[in-house]
Amino acid sequence: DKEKLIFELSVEGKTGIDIDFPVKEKAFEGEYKREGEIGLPQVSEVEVVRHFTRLSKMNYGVDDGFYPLGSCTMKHNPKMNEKVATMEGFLYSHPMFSYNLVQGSLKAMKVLQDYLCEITGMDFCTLQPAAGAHGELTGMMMVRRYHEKKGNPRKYVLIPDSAHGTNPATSTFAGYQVIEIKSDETGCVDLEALKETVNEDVAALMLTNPNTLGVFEKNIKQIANILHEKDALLYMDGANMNALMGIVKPGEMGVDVMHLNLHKTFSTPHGGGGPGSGPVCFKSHLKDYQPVPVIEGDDDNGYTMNWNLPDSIGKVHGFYGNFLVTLKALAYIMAMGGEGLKQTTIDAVLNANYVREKLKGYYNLPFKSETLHEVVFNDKIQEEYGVSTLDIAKRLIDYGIHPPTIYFPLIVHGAIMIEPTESESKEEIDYFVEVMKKVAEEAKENPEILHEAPHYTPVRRLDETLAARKPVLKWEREND
Amino acid sequence: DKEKLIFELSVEGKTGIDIDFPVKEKAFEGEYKREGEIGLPQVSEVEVVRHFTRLSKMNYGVDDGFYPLGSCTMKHNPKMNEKVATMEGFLYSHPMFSYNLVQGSLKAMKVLQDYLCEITGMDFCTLQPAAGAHGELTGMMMVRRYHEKKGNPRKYVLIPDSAHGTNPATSTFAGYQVIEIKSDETGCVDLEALKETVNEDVAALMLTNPNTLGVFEKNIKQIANILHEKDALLYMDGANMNALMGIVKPGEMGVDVMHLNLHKTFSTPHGGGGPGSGPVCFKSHLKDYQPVPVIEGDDDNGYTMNWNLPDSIGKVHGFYGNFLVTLKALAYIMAMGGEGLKQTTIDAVLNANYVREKLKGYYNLPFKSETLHEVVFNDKIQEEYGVSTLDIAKRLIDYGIHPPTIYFPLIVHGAIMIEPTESESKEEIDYFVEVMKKVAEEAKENPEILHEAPHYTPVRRLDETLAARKPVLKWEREND
Amino acid sequence: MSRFLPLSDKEREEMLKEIGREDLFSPIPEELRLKDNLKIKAHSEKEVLDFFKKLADMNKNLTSFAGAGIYHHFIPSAVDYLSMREEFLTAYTPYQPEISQGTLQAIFEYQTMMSNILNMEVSNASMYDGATALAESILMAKRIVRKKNTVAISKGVHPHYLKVVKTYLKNLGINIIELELKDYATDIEGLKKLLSENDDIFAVAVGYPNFFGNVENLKDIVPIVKEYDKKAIVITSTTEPLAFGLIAPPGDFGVEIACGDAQSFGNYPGFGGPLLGFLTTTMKHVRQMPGRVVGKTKDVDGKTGYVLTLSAREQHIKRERATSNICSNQGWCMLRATIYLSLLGEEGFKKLASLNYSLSEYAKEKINKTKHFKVLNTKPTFNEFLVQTDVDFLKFRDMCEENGIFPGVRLAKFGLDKDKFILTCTEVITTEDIDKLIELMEKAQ
Amino acid sequence: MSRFLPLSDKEREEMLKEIGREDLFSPIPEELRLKDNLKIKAHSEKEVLDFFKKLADMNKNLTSFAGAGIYHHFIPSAVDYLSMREEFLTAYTPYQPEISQGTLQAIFEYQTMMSNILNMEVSNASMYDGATALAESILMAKRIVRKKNTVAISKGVHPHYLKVVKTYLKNLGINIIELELKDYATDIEGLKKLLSENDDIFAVAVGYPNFFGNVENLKDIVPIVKEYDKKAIVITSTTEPLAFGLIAPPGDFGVEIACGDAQSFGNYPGFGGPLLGFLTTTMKHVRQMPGRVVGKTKDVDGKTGYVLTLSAREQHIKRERATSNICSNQGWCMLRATIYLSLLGEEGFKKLASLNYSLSEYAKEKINKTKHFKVLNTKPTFNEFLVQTDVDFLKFRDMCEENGIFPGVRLAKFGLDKDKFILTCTEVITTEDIDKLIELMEKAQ
Repeated sequence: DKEKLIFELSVEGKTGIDIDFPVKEKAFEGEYKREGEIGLPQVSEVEVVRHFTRLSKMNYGVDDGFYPLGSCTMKHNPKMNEKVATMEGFLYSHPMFSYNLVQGSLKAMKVLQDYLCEITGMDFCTLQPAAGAHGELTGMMMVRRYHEKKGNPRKYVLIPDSAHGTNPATSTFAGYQVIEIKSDETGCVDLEALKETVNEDVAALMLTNPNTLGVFEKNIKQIANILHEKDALLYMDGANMNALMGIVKPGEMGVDVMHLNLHKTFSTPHGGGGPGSGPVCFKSHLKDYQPVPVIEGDDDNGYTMNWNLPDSIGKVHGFYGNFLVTLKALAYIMAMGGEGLKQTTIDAVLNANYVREKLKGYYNLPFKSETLHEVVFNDKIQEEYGVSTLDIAKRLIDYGIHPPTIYFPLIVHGAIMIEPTESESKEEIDYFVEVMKKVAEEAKENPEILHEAPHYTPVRRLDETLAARKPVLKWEREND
Repeated sequence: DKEKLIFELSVEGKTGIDIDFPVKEKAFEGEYKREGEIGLPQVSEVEVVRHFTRLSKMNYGVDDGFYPLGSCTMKHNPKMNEKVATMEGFLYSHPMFSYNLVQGSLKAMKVLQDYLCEITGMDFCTLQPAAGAHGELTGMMMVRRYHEKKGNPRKYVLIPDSAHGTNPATSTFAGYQVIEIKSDETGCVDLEALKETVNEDVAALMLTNPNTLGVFEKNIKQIANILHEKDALLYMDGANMNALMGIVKPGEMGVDVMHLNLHKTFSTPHGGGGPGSGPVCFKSHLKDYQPVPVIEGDDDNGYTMNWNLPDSIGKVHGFYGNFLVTLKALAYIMAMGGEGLKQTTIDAVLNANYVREKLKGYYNLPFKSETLHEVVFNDKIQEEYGVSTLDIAKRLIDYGIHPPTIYFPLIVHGAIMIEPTESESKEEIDYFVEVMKKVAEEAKENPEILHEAPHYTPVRRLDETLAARKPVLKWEREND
Repeated sequence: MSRFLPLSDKEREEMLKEIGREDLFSPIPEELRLKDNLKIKAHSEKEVLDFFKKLADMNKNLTSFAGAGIYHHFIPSAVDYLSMREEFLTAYTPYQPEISQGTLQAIFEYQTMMSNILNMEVSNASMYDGATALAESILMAKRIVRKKNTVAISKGVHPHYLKVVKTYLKNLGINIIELELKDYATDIEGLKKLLSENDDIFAVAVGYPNFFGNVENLKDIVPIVKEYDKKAIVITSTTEPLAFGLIAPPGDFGVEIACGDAQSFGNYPGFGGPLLGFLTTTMKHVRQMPGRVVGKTKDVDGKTGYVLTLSAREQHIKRERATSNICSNQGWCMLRATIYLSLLGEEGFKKLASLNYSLSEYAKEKINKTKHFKVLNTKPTFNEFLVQTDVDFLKFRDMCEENGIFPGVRLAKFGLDKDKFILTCTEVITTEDIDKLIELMEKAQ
Repeated sequence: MSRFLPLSDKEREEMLKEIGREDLFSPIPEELRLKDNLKIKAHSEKEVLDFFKKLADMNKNLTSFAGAGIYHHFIPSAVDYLSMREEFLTAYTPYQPEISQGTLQAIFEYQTMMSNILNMEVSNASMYDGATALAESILMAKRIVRKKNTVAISKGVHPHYLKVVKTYLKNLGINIIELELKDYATDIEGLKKLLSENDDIFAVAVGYPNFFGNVENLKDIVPIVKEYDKKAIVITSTTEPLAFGLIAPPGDFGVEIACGDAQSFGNYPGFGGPLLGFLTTTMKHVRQMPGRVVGKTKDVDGKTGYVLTLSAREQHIKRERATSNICSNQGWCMLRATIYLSLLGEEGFKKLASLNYSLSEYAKEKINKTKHFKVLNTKPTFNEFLVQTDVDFLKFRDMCEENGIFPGVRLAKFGLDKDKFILTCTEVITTEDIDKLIELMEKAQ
C-alpha cells in the first residue's frame, strides 16, 4: 500500500505524451543553451494515471466522510461548482484580452462582489486576494493606507490571544507591531483591557467573530466604538462566517473591513492546500485604498476595469485573484439563496451544539460560554490515563474520521476543536459522537491502542523531528 | 469498510435535488394516477456523493493496477476518450434530429467504420450492435439471411469446444443448432473432424482467432476453404483481435464476417459491465443483409442514413448503437495510428510470452503450443497441495492484483487464463510474476492462507449458493 | 502512440531475449502477414481533441421538442462526477465479488429502485436498450408459456422497437400479430376479437405510455388477456419511465413483464446510445429472465455482501441453452441511473414528473388554440403527445430550425403519416420556449 | 438549497430538543440580528448552470497570441481527470500526514521536479502566484542579508509583479531602485554604476526570460553582484518556466533565489487565476524560505513517509515572527503541475520547449519581412517577443479580432509604449495561424 516515487518508476525512452511537431525545428544555440539531463521522470500515461490514482487513495477528502476540522469549515463541495469552473469560456479567458472579449468573466466578478456585500453588509468588495491570509494582508494594508492618508500610519495592531497565527503574521507584513489582548473568562475580548490599550498609536484590532472558541463577541459594537473613538479600525477575520451568514451582518456591527474565505464558508474545495480565495469587503471610507483594478459597469454599458485609483494600495496579485475559484463560490451562493444561506448557518450551529451536548462529560469543556458553529474540548479528562489530544486525534483515523483541529486555539491546553458544519447528516454526527465516546472509553481501558494509533493507514505516526533536523526535500538518486 | 444501502440512509424530507417549477402545476387526475409511496430513497447530495464514493472504493479498476483477465483485454483507458465522449455537441445530439443537425455524429460513425474496415481487411462495417454478443447475433443473423436468400437458411453452426459461451448462445438465438468441434492436441480446430462435419446443412463456423488458449488457428485459410466449398461461411469472433491488429487482416484469411469488441481491443472502458460496442465487419457478399440504417455520404455532399435496404436483417438496436462508446474507440485509433496499433499487438504478445516464460515450471501449461497475446495455465501442480485455481485467484487479490480469468476455457481443467495486454510496464509484469511465484510457494508451504484468501477486502468469500437458493434481489424494509 | 505503451525499446529487447523466440509471431503463417502498416495516421492528443471538437461543432443542438424514445433531461453534475470515478468506469463485470462490491451494491440498489418504480418484484441489472429489452421479454414470455407460438404486439409500441423485435423473432419461428390502434391507443375491441379467433397467443405487448404518448388502458387489457389464458403474459414497453412519478405503474395492473428504456434516468441522448434497457418481472418468472441479476448473500465471516446470481440462466454457464446470449451490456448506464434516482429521491422524482406533465399540458393547451396545429391525443399523456398539422411540416420545421428550435419528431421518420409529429416537453424546456414555438406555429402556412 | 443540507425538519427539531437551548443564536444580541432574509434568490442546479453557460458564452476565446505572464498550453486530459479525484480536490492541507500521504508525496515530487527544472537545491510547495513569489523572495533575501535595506529590480520583470512588489515592500521600509533597460534587457553598465554608488543593496532581481522575452545576461549579472557584496542575492523571476527545456536555468549561474509562476504547467489561463507561484533556493537559505515544504521521514515502523516540515518558519507556529503570513495557497495547482510534468517527462519537456521556440522563431522571421511590423529583441527569446508597429495598433487589433485572432498583448495595457506589443507562440498555435496573422499585418495600415 505504499507507492514509489514517480522518479523511481522512470525508464529511459518512455513518455506520457506524444508531441506533434508541425514546424521546422529550430535549434536554440549559444551560451544560454541548456545542456544535459533536466531530471524529469520518463513514464507512460498508464503509469502516470495509476501513480496518481494510487496517491489519491492515500488521501482523505470531504467526500470520504466526516471532517470536523475546527475553524476550517470543511463543508460539502457541490460538484456543480466544478462544472461551472471548467466551462471552456472561462478556462481559456486570458486576463490581458480586450474587455470586449471577457465580458462574461467581468460580469461574474461583479455579481459575486455584490452578493458578498449583501451577505456581509459592507459597501465594497475586492476579489483579488488569493487566500484568507492574503485577504488579511490586503485589508490591513488598506487600514494602513487609511491612516497614512490621515498623516500617520500608526504603530500597533491589537490581536486577541485566541487568534489564528495569520493575524499577527499579517500585521507584521503590513508593517505593524502586535499587541496581544487577553481573553476574559468567557473567552471574549476583555473590554477593560481593550480600553486601556487603545490609543492614537493603534491602527486596528483584528477580531475573529465568532472567535476560535466558537464564542460570539457579544460586545462587538462596543469594541467598535472604543476603537472608532480613537479612529482605530475594526478588522474582522471572516474565517468563521459560517456561524453568521443570514443571521447578522458584520457591516452592521461596526466592522470596517473584513475578509471571507471562499474555500471555507462558500464551498469551494480546499484542494489539499488551496487554491482558496480571500475577498476583502469594506466600508466606503476605505474604498479609495482598495487594490486595482476595480471592476466597473453594468449589463447595459458593459463591464470594464478601472486601473486609475491614485490612493490604492496597488496590486496584491499578478492578475485579478483566483478567478476560477470565485466562480465556484458564486455558483454556491446562487444555489443557496438568502434563505438557504441562513439555514446553512442554523444547521451549522445546530450540529455543533448537538455535538457539544452529546460529548460534554466525556471530554472536558474548558470554556463554558455558549458557542455557535464550533466547540472546543480538551484532553483534561484523558490526561489522567496518559492519553493526549494527539492520541485521540490519531485514533479517530482508525474509525474513518478525520481528526478535529488540535492544539488550537493556543489559549486552551490540549485543545480539540470541532466544527461539524451543516454538511453532516444526523446519522453521520451520531456516528462521530459514538466513536468519540468509544475513544474516551478506550483511553481509560486501553490507552496503548491510542498511543499506537493510527493502525490501518499506509504509514503510521511519522517522525517529524527527523524530517526537520535533516531535511530531505527532494529526491536524488543518491539518497534512495 | 462496509457501506449501508442508500435506502438505509433515507430520512423523510431530504432531497438531493432542488427543482424549479416555472409553470403552473397541473394535477394528473383519473384512474391512472399513481397513488402512495414509490419507494425511492430520500437523501441529500452530500450523502449521495459520499455513498457512491465509498462504493467506488470497494471496486478495482484498470487504473488501480494489473488486470490480467484473459480474453477480456483490460487495457489502459485513455482519459482523452472520456473528454471526447463528453463534448456537448455529442451528448445532446438527438437521434431523431434532421440530418443537417447531426453531421458531426454521422461523420464520426463513417470515419470509424472506414478505419475498422482497414484494420480487419473487410469491406463494410456496421456500428449498431451494442456489445460483443450483440455483434455475434447480428453477424449470425446476416449469415442466416445470406443462406435464406439462397433458398435455405440451413440448420447448424459449428463451434469449437474452446469457444466463449456467447457463441453457442448466439447460434441458438439466430435459430441454429450447435455442433461442437473438438480441438486437436495443439488446441486448434481439427481439420479432419471439420471436413467430416461440414455439409450443406452447416451455415457457418464461429471461430475465435487466436482461440481462447491464445493459439493462432494457423490453418484458418484451409478452414475457410473447407467451409466455402459447401458455401458455409466463416464467422470470426474478434474478442482476441488485440493479438492480430496490424499483423494480419481477417479479411485476407477467408473470414466472411466478424465482430470487434471496442471495449476490449479499442480501449473503451468496460464500465463494470458495459456499455461496450460490438461493430460487425463483413465482406461485400453480405452487405445487402446488414442492419439499417446505413450511413452514406462524404464531406462534400454531407452524410445521411439509408433506411432502404430491402434484404436487411432489420434493426438490432433502438437507434444506432452505443454511439458515445464508438467515439472513444475512434479517438483511440486516431491516437495510435497504424504503426501504433501494430506496436500494440507486438507489445501485447511480448508481455504474454514473457509471463509464460517466467511462470512455466511454477504453474502447469496444459497446452504447449506457441501462444500469442495470452497464456493458459492450470492448477495441476498446486492440486497436490489441495490448492485450486479459485484459491490462487483469490490470493492474488491480497497482493493488489485482479485475478486472471479462471475455469475458462472449459477444455482446460482449472484453467488460469492470463492476458497482460500491452498496457503493462515491465515493472508491473515483473511484480505480477514475483507474486505468482510467491503464491505457488505459499500453496506448498501454507495452503491455508490461500483457502482463506482474500483477507483484506470489504467482504471475503461470499456464499454464492445461498444467493441462488433463496434469491434476495431487492431491498425491502422487512428483509433487513 | 507511445504515450499508451509503457515498454521502452530497451525493455522490449530484454524481454524478447528472455523469451528466446526470435519471431514473436512465428505461430502465424508468413503468407498471412501484412507487408505494410495499416493506413492510419497517428495523432497527438491535441490533434485528436481538435478533430472531435470540429465534429461536435458540426452538430447543432437546438432548443428541442424531440423525444420519441430519447429524452433530454437535466443531469445533475454529481452524476457525471461520481460515475467517472475510475473504480466504476474502468472496472470489469463484477465476477470477482470481493473486489466488486461497489458495482454489485449499486446494481442491487438499481434493482430495488426499478422494481419499486415499476411496482414489480424484480429487475435485472440492465439490457442493451428498450428495443432489445422488448425482444428479450417476448422470448422470455415464450419460455414461460412454452406451448404457444404467437405474440400480439400493439402498434403503439415504439416503431423501432417493433423493428428490432421482428429481427429477433424472425429466425425463431415465432409469429407476430400487430394490434391495430384506435385513437392512437390499442383497440380493445380489436384485441378481444383477435383473442377470440386465435388460440396461439402467449403474450400481448403494449406501450405504456405508448409511442404516441397515450396511457394505454391496462385496467382492461390485463383482465382480457388473463381471461383468454391465465398463463398468457402482458408485457409493457416504456420509453419514458419518469412517467411513473405520476402515472400508475404496470405492476399495479398485474403486468408480468414490464420493460423499456431508462435512458431518461441520468443518461444523455448521445445520438441514441448508450441507452439503458430495463426488464422487470415477478419472482415467479425470475429463472426465465435474461440478463444479469445481483443477489444478497453472506461472506465466510457472516457479513452481508452482494454477488451476481442465478447465473445458471446465462450463456457462460448454459451456453446454447441460456435464456439469452447477452453478456456485457449497460452496467455504467445503470450506475448513472442509480445515482440520478438517488439524487431525485421520492419527492424529486414525483415533482420532476409533475413538472414534465405540467409543461406538456401547457403546450397542449396553447397548440390547440393555433389554427394549423392540433393535439390528437384523447387519452391522458405524460410528457409527449401527437400533433397534427395541415401545413407542410418540413417547411415548418425548417422555419423552426432557422429560429433555433427543433419542433418535434415527425412520424414520417418512422415511415408513418407525413402530417403528424411527436412533441415532447421535458424540464429543460421553458414556457418561453413553448411560447416561441407557438409563435412559429401561428406563422406557419 | 435543500439539496446541500442533509437535515430534515424533523431531525432539526429533535436535535434542538436534545440541546435544550430555545434559541440557537442566543449568544448574539437581539439588536444585531437581521430582520429579513438576504436578498439573494435560490436557484436549481439547472438554473445555475444555465446562468454560467451564458456568461461563459459572453467570453470570446479567439486564436490567441496572448502571453505576457499567462500561457495557453495544451493540457492532456489525464491532468484534469486525475486532479479532479475527490481525494485530491476536497482534502485539507496535509497537516495529518497519515491520511495525507497522497498530497504529501505529490508535493515532494513537485519539489524535486521544480528544483531540477530550475537547477536549484530546493523548492517550496507553492506560492499564490509569480508576483507574490517575487515579493516574498525579496523579503526572504532581506532576512538573509539583514543589514542592508535596498533592492534593485530590473524594469524587465513583469510590470504587474513590480506593482505587487511595491505594494508588499512599501510598508516595510525597504527601498526599491528600478534598473533601467537597454534594448529591453537589464543595462549591465547601469547596474555596475548603481552598485558602485550605493552600498545598501541586498538583492538584485531580474526577469529570466524577462517580460519582453529576452534572456537576461545572468552570466555577467551574478558575478557583478557577488563582486559587489558576496552576501547580496540575485533573484530571478520567470513567467514561463517551460523555457528551461531549452535555456540554461538560473541555478547554472549561481542565482540563489529563482521564483516565478508555473501556471504554464498544467493550469489553465482562467482569466488569470488560480496560478502557481514557485520559489526555489539553496539549502543554505531554506530556513528563511516562506511557504510550506515537505520532507521525507520514517514512521514508527521504519517505513518511508512524507510530512510538512521546517514549519518553525510558518505563521501557525511563529506568528508575528514567521517568514511569511502565507497559509492556504495553490496546492491543487501544484498537483496539476506535477501530473503534467510527469506526463511530459524529460523528453516531452524538451521537445515541447523546442516546439514553442521553433514556432516563435518562424513567426519572428515572417514578421520582420512585413512592412509595418518589426521584432525588437536582439537577444535570444523563448516563446514570446516584442513587436513594434508604425500602424495604429488598436485598429490593427480590431481587424484581427474580426478575423478571429487576438494578436498579442499591447504594452499600453501596462502603461507602457502604445506602438509595441508582446506576441506569444505556444504549441496551440499553428503555422497556419501565424500565416493568417502575417496576412493581417500585411493588410494593416
